[in-house]
Amino acid sequence: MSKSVSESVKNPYIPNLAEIIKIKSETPDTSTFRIKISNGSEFKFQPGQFIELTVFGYGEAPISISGGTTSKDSFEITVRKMGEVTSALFRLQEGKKVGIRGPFGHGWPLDVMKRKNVLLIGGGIGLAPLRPLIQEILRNRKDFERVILMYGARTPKDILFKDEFPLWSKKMEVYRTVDKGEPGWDETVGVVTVLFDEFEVYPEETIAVQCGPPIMMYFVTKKLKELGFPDENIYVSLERRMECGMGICGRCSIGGIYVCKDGPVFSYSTIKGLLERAI
Amino acid sequence: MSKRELSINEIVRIEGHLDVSIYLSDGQVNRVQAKAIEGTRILERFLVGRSYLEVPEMASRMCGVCSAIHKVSSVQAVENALGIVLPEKLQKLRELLVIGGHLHSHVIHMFFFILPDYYGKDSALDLLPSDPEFVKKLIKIRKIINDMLKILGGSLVHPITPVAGGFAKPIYKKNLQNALNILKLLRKEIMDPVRFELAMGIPELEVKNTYVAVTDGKTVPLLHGDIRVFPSGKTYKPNEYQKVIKPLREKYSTAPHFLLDNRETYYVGAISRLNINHPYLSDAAKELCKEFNISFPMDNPFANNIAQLIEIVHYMDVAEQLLNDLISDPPKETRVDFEIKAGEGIAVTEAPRGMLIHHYKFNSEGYATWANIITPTAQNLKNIEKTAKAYTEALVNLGVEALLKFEIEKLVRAYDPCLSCSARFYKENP
Amino acid sequence: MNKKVKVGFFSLASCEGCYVDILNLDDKLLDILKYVEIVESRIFGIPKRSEELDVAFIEGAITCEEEIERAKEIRKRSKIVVALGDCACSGGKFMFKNFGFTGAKINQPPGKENFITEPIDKYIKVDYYLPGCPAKREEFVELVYSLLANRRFAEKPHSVCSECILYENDCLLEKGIPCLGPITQGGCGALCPTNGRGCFGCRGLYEDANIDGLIEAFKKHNIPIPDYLYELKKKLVEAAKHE
Amino acid sequence: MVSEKTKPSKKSLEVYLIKKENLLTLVSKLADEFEIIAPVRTNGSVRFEKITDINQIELGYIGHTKLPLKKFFEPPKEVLFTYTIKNDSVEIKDNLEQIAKEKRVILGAHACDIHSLEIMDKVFLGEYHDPYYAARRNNTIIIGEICNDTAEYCFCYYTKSGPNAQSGFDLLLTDVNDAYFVEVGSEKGKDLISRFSDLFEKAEVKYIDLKDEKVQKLIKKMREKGLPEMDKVYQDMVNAFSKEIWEELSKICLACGKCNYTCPTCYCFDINDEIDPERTSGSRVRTWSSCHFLVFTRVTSGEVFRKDRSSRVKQRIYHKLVYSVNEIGEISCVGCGRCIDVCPAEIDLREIVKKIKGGA
Ligand SMILES: Cc1cc2nc3c(=O)[nH]c(=O)nc-3n(C[C@H](O)[C@H](O)[C@H](O)COP(=O)(O)OP(=O)(O)OC[C@H]3O[C@@H](n4cnc5c(N)ncnc54)[C@H](O)[C@@H]3O)c2cc1C
Ligand code: SF4
Ligand code: SF4
Ligand code: SF4
Repeated sequence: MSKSVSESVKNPYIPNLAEIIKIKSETPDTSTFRIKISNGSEFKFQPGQFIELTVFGYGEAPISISGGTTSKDSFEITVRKMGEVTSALFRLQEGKKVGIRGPFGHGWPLDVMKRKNVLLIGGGIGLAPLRPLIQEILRNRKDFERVILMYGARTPKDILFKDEFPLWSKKMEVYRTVDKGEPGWDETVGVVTVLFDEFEVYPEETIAVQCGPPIMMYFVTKKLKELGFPDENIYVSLERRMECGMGICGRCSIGGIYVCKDGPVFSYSTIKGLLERAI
Repeated sequence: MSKRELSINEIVRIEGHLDVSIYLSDGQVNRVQAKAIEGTRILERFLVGRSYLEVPEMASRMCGVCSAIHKVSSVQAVENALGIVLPEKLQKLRELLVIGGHLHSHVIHMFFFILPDYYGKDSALDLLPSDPEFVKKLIKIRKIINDMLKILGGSLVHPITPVAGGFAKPIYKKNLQNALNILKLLRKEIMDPVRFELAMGIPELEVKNTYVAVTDGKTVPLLHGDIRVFPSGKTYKPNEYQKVIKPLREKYSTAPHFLLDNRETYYVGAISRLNINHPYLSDAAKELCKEFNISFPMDNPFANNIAQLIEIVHYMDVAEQLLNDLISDPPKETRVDFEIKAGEGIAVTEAPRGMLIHHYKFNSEGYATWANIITPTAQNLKNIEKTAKAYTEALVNLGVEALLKFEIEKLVRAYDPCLSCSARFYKENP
Repeated sequence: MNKKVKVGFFSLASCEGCYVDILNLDDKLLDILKYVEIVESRIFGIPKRSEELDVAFIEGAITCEEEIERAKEIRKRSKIVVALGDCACSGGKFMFKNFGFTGAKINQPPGKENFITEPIDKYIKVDYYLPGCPAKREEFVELVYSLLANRRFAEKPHSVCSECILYENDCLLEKGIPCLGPITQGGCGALCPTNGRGCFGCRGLYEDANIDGLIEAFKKHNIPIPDYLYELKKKLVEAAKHE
Repeated sequence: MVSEKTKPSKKSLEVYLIKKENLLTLVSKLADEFEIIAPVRTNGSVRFEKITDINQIELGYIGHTKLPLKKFFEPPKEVLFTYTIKNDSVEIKDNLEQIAKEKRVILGAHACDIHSLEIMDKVFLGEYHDPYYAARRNNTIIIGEICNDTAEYCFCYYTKSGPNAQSGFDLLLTDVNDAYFVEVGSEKGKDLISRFSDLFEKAEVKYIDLKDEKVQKLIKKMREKGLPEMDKVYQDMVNAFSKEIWEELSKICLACGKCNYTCPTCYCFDINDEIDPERTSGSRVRTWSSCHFLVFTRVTSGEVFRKDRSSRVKQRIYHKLVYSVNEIGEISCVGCGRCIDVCPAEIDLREIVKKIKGGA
């Protein structure tokens, strides 16, 4: 695990100053922010990890890193405007300072996926933590077998990373669906699980990774099990309330594990064995 | 024939909503009506069916300015009903709390509600630009009193500590010592503003009034005593109040009005307390009267304000005496035991604005079956009408009718009316 | 902040204790006045001006037609309406106000047999609630500052008990004193229990209020169960059905 | 983990005696240098407070204080750092510097409370170091005291955290009539003894026996309660996860959170920013939270992960007796009985475990 940022300042609660260097609007309520650590120190992370983002004057929120694996000192986050901190972030312009703690947690199991089929399933903003994984896979495309992306959004307008899909479609299979279609949308309409009808998978040779709202992950996992996926081949990225990111504040505990430091990416075999239901 | 009605709507800087209508024809003042327009909260109705524990809590909500006296009077009426007798020291603590409330209320009224009148300003806050130091001093005074209330009552508005049988929480010697220190600080700060306002004087207006206050022939009592009428000198026991104080419903008002013996308007408040009990003022208060040539009885309705200023000094002296007594021999108990039984209790007390009556009946399980509360302002409404009429006539005679609205507001304010507690009847649609 | 925020203070049927308590802010009030201009308030001596307002603080419950009209009028010209105090938030006299008048028959005002006091949000939209009897002055400051700073006004999603324990108070229930702390929303700093008197629920229901549980707890401590707890329960069950 | 209640080996341990009046002298000398935190009786109950007068100290109190020692290590509300926003830059001032300056002595900590700090250490000084907690731990000298008697709610014997303290203290006192028998638990403790050596005397062996007798008496008294050993109920608890009992408890639990706040090993917190109205300066504050509150697991979308009260009732108890074993290798109940004492619904952890053991 990389702890470069938290190590560079001794106190892990103190955010590192960073600058918003680019803002790109993705959907009416979601934008991607490119962020650069101010003191020029290196920022290394693994796809699937997250940071704690401070908007000064408002507070902190956990946000997944959504891109930038190749850059040494900057990275991207894709944020949906929801509450206090995220709304305040949307009021900031390029050049403004934010605070960064992290990266925290464990990312996607890249090693496990190598030489296997990869099935990526994202719902809504849940595509954000999958994006660095997609970028990584595409950069080393030959290390992986068949790669499939299933993505569901509320409406066509809510689809993230619209201009990246053409490129992605060239290098992997992409299936998209929306809850509510509109004129001009000729792809699928319905919840993510309907996309399972579009192709055939080979559960034993496929690693399925997913991130989305709890209800989506519940049904997707159910479907994967029906299709015969072994528990170890299913990975999920969980969302929980979190304050510290370091397994101290206790908020993200599920039956004895911490989403922040033990996750957010978990093998289904791990969370399945927990006393508490994780998804 | 020129008939007209002059109405003054929503008099500001008083507690609650009050309109005054003056009906004039041909230079004659026909009638003055003080109309409480407070939406009704019919508190007595809420009290019925409530346990003896809750009654004082709700009664306290009669008024946010003088919640201390409402709370204590209510508790006292409950105690009377349940046959609880408080040990002397707890009684003294109660008195201290009530004095805190009176100081708090008098300070708001005299310095925040009355003072702007004499500066020709809308609000005490408007004095901020011209005299920030003075405003800051006033605020400091309030802060000091607030600290005292907090020690004794637990909170500033709606004190928490008084409960049937004594106090909900022990008040320790160190708390009392703190209160004494605070009081000394207060004395240092408050004398200047008091003198300042006494020196400003009041408008000239002589109206003979009947004054009613609680008396015990020894002190200027707040919590215990008989009902005395001045100048007649008639005295009634608390449980005789219904014989003399008679309610009157006026269609134009949501508050009940009151008359003495069904015929006479009367004045309650600081002016009545002092007109009746002035021999028992503290030395310092008497000194102050001498300094400003104040003699009793005072027959100017505006003189209620003078009486309030004198009282501020008097109460500080009484409080100091009480605190010294209590510090040298602090109360040992917090609350006395009692049994719940059926009963009827009356408390006739002095609120900052005048005589206050709480009267309840409880069933054998301690639930209220009947309640009656008579507030000072309600008793004063008829007298407000009477004196406002006299003042209007005087102003009309002087030919300064233009000032009428401003001056009548000033007169009403001199009574320190508190409408939220007096208006408790449902407003009937005409 | 260059332009001052225009606020008005209004009261409907109330004891005005909430305003008195705001006056009790003393010097903190002067700090607030750096950012805030009071353009209408009877108690501050600022007469009716019928201006447009940024924030209207309304104290008091609604008890008659005029007050409904008044509330609507204020709403119309105010960007933000704040219900100040328990009367405005819930209709007043604490959470049990509209419930079970036990014991003797109640004197009903003529022609209005089912007279009831109403919270202002029954008639107008309310943006923020400052519960409590009186509303807590510190919370008033908190709200004003959150509005100024474009922040969300923090909810207080915890019980009074959880604040009571911070003062290391002995629980009043153990002494047989009824206390609504367990079902009441915190934020008051457990003021009443800390002063030795049971909580009366002036801040409204805690979001996970367990009325049945409280009834059981009262029973365990030999505390007579006030009727309003049963009434309250009925109301909640009904409200849940409507959802 | 403390496993066995062994008495101190007579030879290896450094033991002293301090006369009662000398202890007061020691405390007043320490007060020049340290903040003294000690049990004080207020309004009838005992609480740990910073003392201003040594006569306030109430050693030998029975049972527990309402709030445990955690309030001095993880305060109910604390500012982590403050910041000022100037034009485009932000300046952060860590409050740690301030905290690092404090020097404190805690006097009169009972065995359960001492052990609770050792448990908290595993959380706050585990994989990630919490510097605020660490600074306070470093700054604080713990002088413990063996209980004179056990109270109604005590069950430290069954959690292996008392009545004797094995470690976690700097000095440990045992009241032996006119003096305290003193055991040294750390370098810091040793230091104290040598600095104030004139106040201490070497303890004769008989005092070791006196202490041991005292502890044995306490153990005997506690054993009469006949409870299950809490560190051995893991599997029973695991098996009981979907039992009816939780549903029943959720009917009476008021979700008030008192049990969390009063527990010496409940550490969960919230972090929020407070700022001035002009948005130029702010502070990051951490406050206690409780797993009984819905907000504990509520995320912005509105989802609450432990919506049923029964899942929250379970969370606290499972954290103490099950999850904690997974996380830090031991149960995190120290048997102080606080949660039982303060619960308005009279929910009793001991009874729950007993019922589960009995097959409920
Ligand atoms: C591991 C992880 C990764 C995430 N990645 C992303 C992402 O890439 N893009 C994105 O838009 N959102 C992401 N979220 C969700 C995001 O954290 C919440 O939307 C955000 O906290 C809302 O903060 P707010 O201040 O705007 O909302 P408010 O409702 O105002 O939240 C106030 C506080 O509550 C806490 N809080 C609220 N919701 C959550 C939550 N879901 N998780 C943790 N704490 C919470 C935060 O501490 C926040 O400061 C992620 C959440 C987690 C746990
Ligand atoms: S006194 Fe009331 S608020 Fe305090 S803990 Fe007991 S029930 Fe809760
Ligand atoms: S103290 Fe008791 S009632 Fe309150 S949350 Fe804990 S278990 Fe439930
Ligand atoms: S769970 Fe209860 S008994 Fe155990 S340590 Fe916490 S408060 Fe004490």
